[in-house]
Amino acid sequence: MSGFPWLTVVLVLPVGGAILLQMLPRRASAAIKGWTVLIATAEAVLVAMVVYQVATGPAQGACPGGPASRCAAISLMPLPMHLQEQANWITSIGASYHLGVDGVSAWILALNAGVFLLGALVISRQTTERLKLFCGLLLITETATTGVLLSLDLLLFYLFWEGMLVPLYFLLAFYGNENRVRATLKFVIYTAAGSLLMLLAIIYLHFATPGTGPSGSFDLETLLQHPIGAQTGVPLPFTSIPTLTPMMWAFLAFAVAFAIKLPIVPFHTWLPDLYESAPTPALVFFAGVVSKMGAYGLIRFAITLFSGPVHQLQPLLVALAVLSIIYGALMALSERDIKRIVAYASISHLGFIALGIFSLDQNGINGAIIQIVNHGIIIAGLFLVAGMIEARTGTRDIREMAGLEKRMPWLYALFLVITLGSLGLPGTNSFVGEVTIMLGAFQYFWLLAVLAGGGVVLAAWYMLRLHQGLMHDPETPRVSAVRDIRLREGLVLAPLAALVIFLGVYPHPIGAVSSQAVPAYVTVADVSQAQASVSFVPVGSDR
Amino acid sequence: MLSQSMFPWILLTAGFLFTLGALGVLIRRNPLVVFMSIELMLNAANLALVGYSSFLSSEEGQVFAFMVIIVAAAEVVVGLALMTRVFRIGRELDVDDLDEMSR
Amino acid sequence: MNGLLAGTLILTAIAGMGVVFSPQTIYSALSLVLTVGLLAVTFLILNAQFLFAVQLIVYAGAVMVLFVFIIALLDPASEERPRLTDPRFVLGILAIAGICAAVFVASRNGVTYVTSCTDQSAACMHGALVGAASDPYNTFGFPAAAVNQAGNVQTVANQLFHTYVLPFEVTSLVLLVAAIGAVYLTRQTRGAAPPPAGGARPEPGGAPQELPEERVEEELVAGGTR
Amino acid sequence: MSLLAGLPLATATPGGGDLIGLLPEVIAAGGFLLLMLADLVVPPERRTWLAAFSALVLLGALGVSLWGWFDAGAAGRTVYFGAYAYDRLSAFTNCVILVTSLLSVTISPGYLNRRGLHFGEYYALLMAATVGMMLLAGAASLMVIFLAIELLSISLYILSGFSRNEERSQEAAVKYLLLGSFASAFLLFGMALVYGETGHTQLVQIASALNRSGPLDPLLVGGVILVFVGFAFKVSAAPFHFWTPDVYQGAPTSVTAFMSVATKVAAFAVLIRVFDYAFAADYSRWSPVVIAVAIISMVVGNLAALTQTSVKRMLAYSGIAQAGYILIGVAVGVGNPLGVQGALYYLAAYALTNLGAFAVVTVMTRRGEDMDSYDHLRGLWFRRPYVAVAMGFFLLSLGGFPLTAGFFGKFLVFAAAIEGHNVALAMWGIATSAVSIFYYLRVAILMFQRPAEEERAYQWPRTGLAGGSVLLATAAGTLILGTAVPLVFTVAQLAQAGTIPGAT
Amino acid sequence: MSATTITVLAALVLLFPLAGSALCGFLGRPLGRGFVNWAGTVSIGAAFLVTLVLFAQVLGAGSGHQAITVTLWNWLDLGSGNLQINVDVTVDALSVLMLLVITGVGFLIHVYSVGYMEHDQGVARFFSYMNFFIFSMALLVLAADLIILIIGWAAVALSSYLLIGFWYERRSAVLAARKAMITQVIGDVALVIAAFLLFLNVTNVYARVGPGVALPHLYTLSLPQIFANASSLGQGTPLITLICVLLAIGAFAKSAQFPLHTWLPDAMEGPTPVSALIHAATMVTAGVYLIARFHPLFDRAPIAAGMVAAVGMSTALMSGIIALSQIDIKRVIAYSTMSQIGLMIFAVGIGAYAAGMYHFLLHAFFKALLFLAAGNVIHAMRDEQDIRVMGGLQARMRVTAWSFLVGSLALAGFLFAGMFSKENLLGFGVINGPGAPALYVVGIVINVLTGLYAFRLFGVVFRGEPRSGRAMNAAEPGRVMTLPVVILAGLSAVAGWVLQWPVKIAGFQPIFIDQFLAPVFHTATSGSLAQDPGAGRAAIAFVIGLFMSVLGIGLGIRIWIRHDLQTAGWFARPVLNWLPRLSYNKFYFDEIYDALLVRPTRALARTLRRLVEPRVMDGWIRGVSGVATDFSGAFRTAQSGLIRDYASYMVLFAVLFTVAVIIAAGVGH
Repeated sequence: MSGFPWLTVVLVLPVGGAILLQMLPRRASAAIKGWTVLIATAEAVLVAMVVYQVATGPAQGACPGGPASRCAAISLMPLPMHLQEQANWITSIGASYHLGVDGVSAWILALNAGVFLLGALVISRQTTERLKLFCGLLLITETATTGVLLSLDLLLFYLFWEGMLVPLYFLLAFYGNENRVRATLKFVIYTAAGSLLMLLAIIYLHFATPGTGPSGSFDLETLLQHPIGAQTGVPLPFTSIPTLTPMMWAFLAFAVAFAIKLPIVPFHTWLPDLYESAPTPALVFFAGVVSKMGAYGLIRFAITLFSGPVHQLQPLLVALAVLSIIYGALMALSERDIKRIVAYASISHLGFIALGIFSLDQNGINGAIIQIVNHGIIIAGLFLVAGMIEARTGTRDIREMAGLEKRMPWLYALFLVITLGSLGLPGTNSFVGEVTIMLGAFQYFWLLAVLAGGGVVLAAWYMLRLHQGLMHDPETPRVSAVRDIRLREGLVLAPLAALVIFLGVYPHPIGAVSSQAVPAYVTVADVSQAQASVSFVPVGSDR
Repeated sequence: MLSQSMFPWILLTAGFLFTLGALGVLIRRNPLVVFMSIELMLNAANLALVGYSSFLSSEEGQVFAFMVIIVAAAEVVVGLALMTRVFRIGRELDVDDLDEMSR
Repeated sequence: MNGLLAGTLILTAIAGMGVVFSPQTIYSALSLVLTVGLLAVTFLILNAQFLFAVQLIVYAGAVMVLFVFIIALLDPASEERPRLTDPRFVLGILAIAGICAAVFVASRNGVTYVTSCTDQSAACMHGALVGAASDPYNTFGFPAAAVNQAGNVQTVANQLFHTYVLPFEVTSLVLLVAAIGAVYLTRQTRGAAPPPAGGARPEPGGAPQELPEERVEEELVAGGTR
Repeated sequence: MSLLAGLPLATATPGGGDLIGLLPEVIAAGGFLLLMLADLVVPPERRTWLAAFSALVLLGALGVSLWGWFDAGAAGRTVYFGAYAYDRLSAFTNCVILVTSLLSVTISPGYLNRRGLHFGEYYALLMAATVGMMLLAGAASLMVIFLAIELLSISLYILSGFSRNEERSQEAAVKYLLLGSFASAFLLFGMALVYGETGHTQLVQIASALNRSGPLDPLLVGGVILVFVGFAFKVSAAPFHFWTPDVYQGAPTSVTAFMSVATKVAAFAVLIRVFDYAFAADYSRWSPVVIAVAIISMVVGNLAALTQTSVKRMLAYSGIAQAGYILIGVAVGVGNPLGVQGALYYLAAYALTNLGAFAVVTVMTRRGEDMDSYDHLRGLWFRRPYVAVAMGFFLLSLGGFPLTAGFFGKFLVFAAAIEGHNVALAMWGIATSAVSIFYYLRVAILMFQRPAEEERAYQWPRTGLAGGSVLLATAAGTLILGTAVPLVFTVAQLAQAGTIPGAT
Repeated sequence: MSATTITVLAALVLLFPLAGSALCGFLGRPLGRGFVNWAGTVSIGAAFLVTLVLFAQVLGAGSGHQAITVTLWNWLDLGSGNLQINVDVTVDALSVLMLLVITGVGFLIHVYSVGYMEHDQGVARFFSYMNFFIFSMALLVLAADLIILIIGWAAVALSSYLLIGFWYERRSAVLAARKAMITQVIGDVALVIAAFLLFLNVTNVYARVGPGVALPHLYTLSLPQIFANASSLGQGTPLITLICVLLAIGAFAKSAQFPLHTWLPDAMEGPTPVSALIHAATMVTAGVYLIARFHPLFDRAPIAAGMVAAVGMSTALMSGIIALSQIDIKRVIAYSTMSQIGLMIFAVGIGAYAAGMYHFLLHAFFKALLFLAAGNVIHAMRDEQDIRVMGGLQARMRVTAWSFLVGSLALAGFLFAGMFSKENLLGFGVINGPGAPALYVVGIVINVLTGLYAFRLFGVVFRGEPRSGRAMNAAEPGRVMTLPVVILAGLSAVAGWVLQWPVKIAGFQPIFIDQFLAPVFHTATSGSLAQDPGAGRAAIAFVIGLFMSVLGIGLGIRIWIRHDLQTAGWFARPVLNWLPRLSYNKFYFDEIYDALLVRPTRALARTLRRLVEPRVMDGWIRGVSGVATDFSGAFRTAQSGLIRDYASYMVLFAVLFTVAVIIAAGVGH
């Protein structure tokens, strides 16, 4: 599988499909949808091959920026990349077209392809009016998210990262309910503001990194191999954080960008509004993939490039993650709108992912990767269910619905599995991720990990409140004429439910791939933290 | 022969006339007077140019001043043409009336 | 000479104030004529005979006449005195004070550059010929050799047609444009181009206004209308 | 002549080499003269021929400029005794100006016909303004700068008031004229001071004089600042921007499109030449002012645009903000090639994008009036999907989204600011960019919302071949500048690489 | 007893119920009731048969048999030093004993359910859930890795949740299910945290082997590994105490022990077979199993073990008191279950593991019997559970009544099952456990209470006159429902006697169970198993216990069968009159939890939604945009349209800049 630019094919296939899609007549909705599904399927197959390659093949390009001895000299474990591709782009400023995939991104890539395929499958008549546009935007978004996952060049990454907003913006602004404009604007401005800060930090890294040649470099691996030395900064009062160095600011910029996308709590308010107003097919891949990009970015860029600052700020970051868990859970407990409940539940779950990442522990990061995949599956399922229920009852207010189980036994069963997955019941896929994450966090911040455990209890509460509120109790007038899901809908939901269970019983495939790469990330973090020679005051750990 | 100690006074006068013209633009509402004030400013600049030219024994300032005079004349032509258009006979001559577009 | 210059400058300043503060437009115009004339005198004192002439001919002779003509045409009413409390007035006075103080202080303390040639390039040599006095504080006026032999007018004219021929030509374009503009703006509507819809702005969503020349235009518009 | 033969007078006479350097301007100026004459003979209903002729002339000038890029070479030279720089910087800006001018000419006939303004003077004046801009971009002497500015300004004064019977247009013209002359006076006084304190009007000599300078000269820096004020007015940087929204709104849209873009390109070219090269030695004196103006522009432009309801006004404020971003590049451009490169790239990007956006407004124009209110844009997608997509694309580019030209413009100037160790400046840019996304996207969304019933019933004019091709060209340019970055960036690097020809 | 055989058999035990569950769930509706009945019961029967084979295997291995642990598949492997989990199952005496009860009693109850659910529409769902429960429970007891155990643990909770809320149109059932689930999740979290502590500390033992030494794959949460290295946790250290407390919290949640007990009475909302199987015989005893399974740790943590014992005993006492005044037939039995499990917990807390498991075994028989009999009553009363409207049912439902009587006697500890296991258990309490005799004294008081409530229930339900039309018309249900009851009654009656044979004359100790479980509880432990109280003490304790049971039974008969009001009047006296109120209101635990946990959480959530989210989280964005809009307005105001204003701004800034720079230059100069 070497030699041929597979990753480029993976990257351009969807957008190519979108372009060809424009040649189909507007009225041929079946053909349009079929073509979209075909492209998404082809993409999924390609990605499956890539994942297989990562799982089985040897990592290549031990030290692409220089001789292998250089990596050894700074005792740096290179990121174990597969299928790397590199080509010149803007040579004069050191930006290149550099793609690669490793254990961290492989399964997220698979999730990406799968969720977009799902999104393509669930496009229904409700969007037929502008089906071609919808499908085109969907495929373009897929290229953008794929690009985010594949880029190893910071500028290229940023291009996809920010470019992702554009198709999403139109997708969300064209379709969806009456509040969509406000919600979408909020989302885009929020995320764009964060991203712009990150752009600044990227530029800063470019210029601040020594020894990367006359034109500097935006290449992740090159930057990693040329760590920035110790810096002086302003002491931060009342904390154990020694200094606010330029690198600290740069890290904060990255962290804020990713935290907004993820989202972590003080930056989350765009999410419920958006999820509430977005159309279901878009929501499937939006919630399933796009918000995971923040988590992915944190792993790939923030903790590797900024290991010094990230270690210094670790207590704060972990605390924020736990705050997200608890806050999201409590909000989910008090909301009444299905989609808002799911949105806040999502915030809570994403808090777990953040917790795993910021634990800076192999278990935690592995868990975060596993959880990214799992949560993508679950949240897509939850929103599909929410969409099906809304389409049938015409409301999203849980107070107006009850006793659906009698009318929709099949939906009930599938929804049940997904709900259980969402509340992290052992034996479902979420449990794998959550327990691994909490183990990672527990070693350093036992109290916060225990609080996160409280979040699990609250998750049981609000998810059961949602599930039972909809499915159980004497039925209300609104649901008396409701029909069960059709076979087609069931065939979309069932694989998700099956995955919830399968990955809960046999998570090994994900763990085996992610654990290939994660040690390198943690080593990178440790090594460059040591090189930054900043004293690390462990907080919250008495071990 | 002029004493070199006179030179600051030339500049000072130029500066005074210049800011005086600016003041005229600020406080006068008649567009014609505003325009005249601008001419005053241009003349002030010319004074500075010629003063420098003479002071430095360099003819460039004078050439420059010559160009300025021509340009000022051209500006006046266009400006007055516009004003006859805008402030047609009977309309009050007041620049403050020109505020249809704002905010 | 110094006294003459000082007197002229003071008179110029006073005349300039007349431009700004006269309530009647025509007085302003006359004050401007006076200012321009006094400036011409100043130019003469400063050995700029050519500019003296141009200033009188172009400004006093042409521009100001134009002004007066327009004043007569439009017959503006006298303006009420600007109030001293007007923030603009205050700002203007402060600007005068600030700029004058800055200029005065700076020009007394400032250092003026000695422009001596360091290479033999044409531009530099040219500069050295006429511009470079070893001590500019020494005298006002042109280098004795040039002025004595050719006079100011010749010197300036020579420069205009040689070194500064490009700017000089550009001025011709400026004047041409001004002429076109003045003609276009002042002439009455001509030819087939119709006036727009009376300056009225129909409400959005209103019916399209039917105009007589519509058909003609439709043919004109590239790609057609509608 | 014999009388003068023995005199120590200048005998330098311009030759063919000088003319070659000025060839594009000469062609355009010739076109200007011919157009005036042609207007007399071309029948009124055939005035589109004038447009075609103008386009032809502009194309010719463009070709010569392109040739000049290679002919001038990396070093370049000055022609007409230091009055005009024949180098790659001027060739680059000339090309950008000519392209925008060409596109403006292309959209004009359709627009002018609908507005009932199709007169021959329009093309003549446009051509004169183009000449002024090209001269300004290449000017290497204070005198030429002043004259070029006046040439383009006077042309634009008239063009702003080209709709003679429309009050708004006339009002715009008067405002532009009075404020423009006012600003010219500042510029002139500043030039007088600079001339006086350095003894020269040629930029080359000013630069060498400044390099030689010993102690500081307060009058000189005062003059420098006044010159900057004059330029800031032309590029409509806040707080010297107040004329911009009113004039942009009142002027006929095709004129607005032209002047919002081409003037800015020319003025920024001269700003770069004067400040980043000629006044480089005094960098520490003027840079605080430029930085302050850049920040004020970004803040005022973006915040004021938030609450606009007219596309033209919004684009005007957006233009003010964009001027602020480009000023970042200028402010840090001394000794930092990326600053000037970024500014040049940004200019090219801005030129195409903004022209495209205004072109959309022109093709939306219906009989006798501009349709520039947000309400008019509502539902554009349903009437004219391609126009709406193009407009959306331009707005994204203005907002600086990746894969559009605007992104790399912003990226490069921010990068320059950071390389110039001025992170705070970049931070201002970032913060205001985030704000700007709001109003750009708000407009973008409006186009895709369903229009009110009566709006839908209205018959909207078709885009037409000319309008369509302009939209296509600008959109394609925006895309190319956003993706094939090395292409233009290399050009910008080469353009930046030469300083003022002849300077030490 | 080869590993392959064990793998296959264990897998079969797991697979049969799982297959049954899937068949009923997916095909039950299309294929109908008959299919469901067969598939649902046969699968469990098959599992029971396989279990018997396993039992024979373990039995055949003799007293020295070792636990056999086999790996089914690799669950997660994050690399050396990180989480590495295998799906391991272990077969030893303890798990087989549990499996026997689970599948055996489970099979009987499934058979019973065929009759009990014959009129219910959701029978397919019911059998699917029930089979799934058997699967989960089997997984729980077979698991040899803590994480897998937790999975089984949670799967049990899930099936319990599903079955409690089986009649989902009943609001009370829905709420009860939710409450049960949330309580279980609390227990899960405690277990998970315990697992973390074990992982970190047991791993470190290995990690200290030295740097650079290649470690083999360490599945550090594997139970055999944990137990083998339990000594690394120390003896009585805070760490091991904490771990054991956390494990105990998990056990308490599952076994409905104070303070996590409130879900169990509410769980009676489920169908009665569910109560019999899950909330009496098997699931709720999982806590006992857990502590018994982790005895190598509890042995090293005397403080934690003592806490367990104290909690068990106090729960037993409390629920015994509550059982006295409840009016719902199933709730009474539920509280009695809590009480009995409290005793088991007490037993494992003091280290008398075999005694605890013995009581578990016998309790499974008679408690299932009581529930099924109660189910018959409810069935006959047409879903009426209020004992106040029953009465006189003995005449109408003879088999049920006699069976119920056997169950009551077994429960009270006279003649039948309870007599052996309970008194044996209490006998250990004489010298073991915290403040040794004190808890024993409580235990004998509980004996009295047990007799009281057991015969209160029997008297009120079966004796006297019918107090309603339904009671009047009640009739014995069909054979499919009575047969399991009778079998269980037989088991309750004889099991004690059989297992006690041959009787250790002086000690009344269950030789068979002791010997059978000995390899589990006596291998590789160096800690403090309960000391044998010795023959003399055991005999005395037995006699006292028996006396107290008889006392309780006698009092019960006096008050509720003979209606001796004088005896009942004791509770009206001032010294004791708080007791009935407290008892009737279940010690106000629901109210307290509501006030302390539920309401504050809800209020907090509401506050977040109403105040924090809009004002704080969204507030700062709104603030920023508000400021931006204000500035925008200010700039628009400045844009007045007046030329003179514009010029003013230009002059202002031009002069400002110029003068400032000149001054700066001058200063610099």
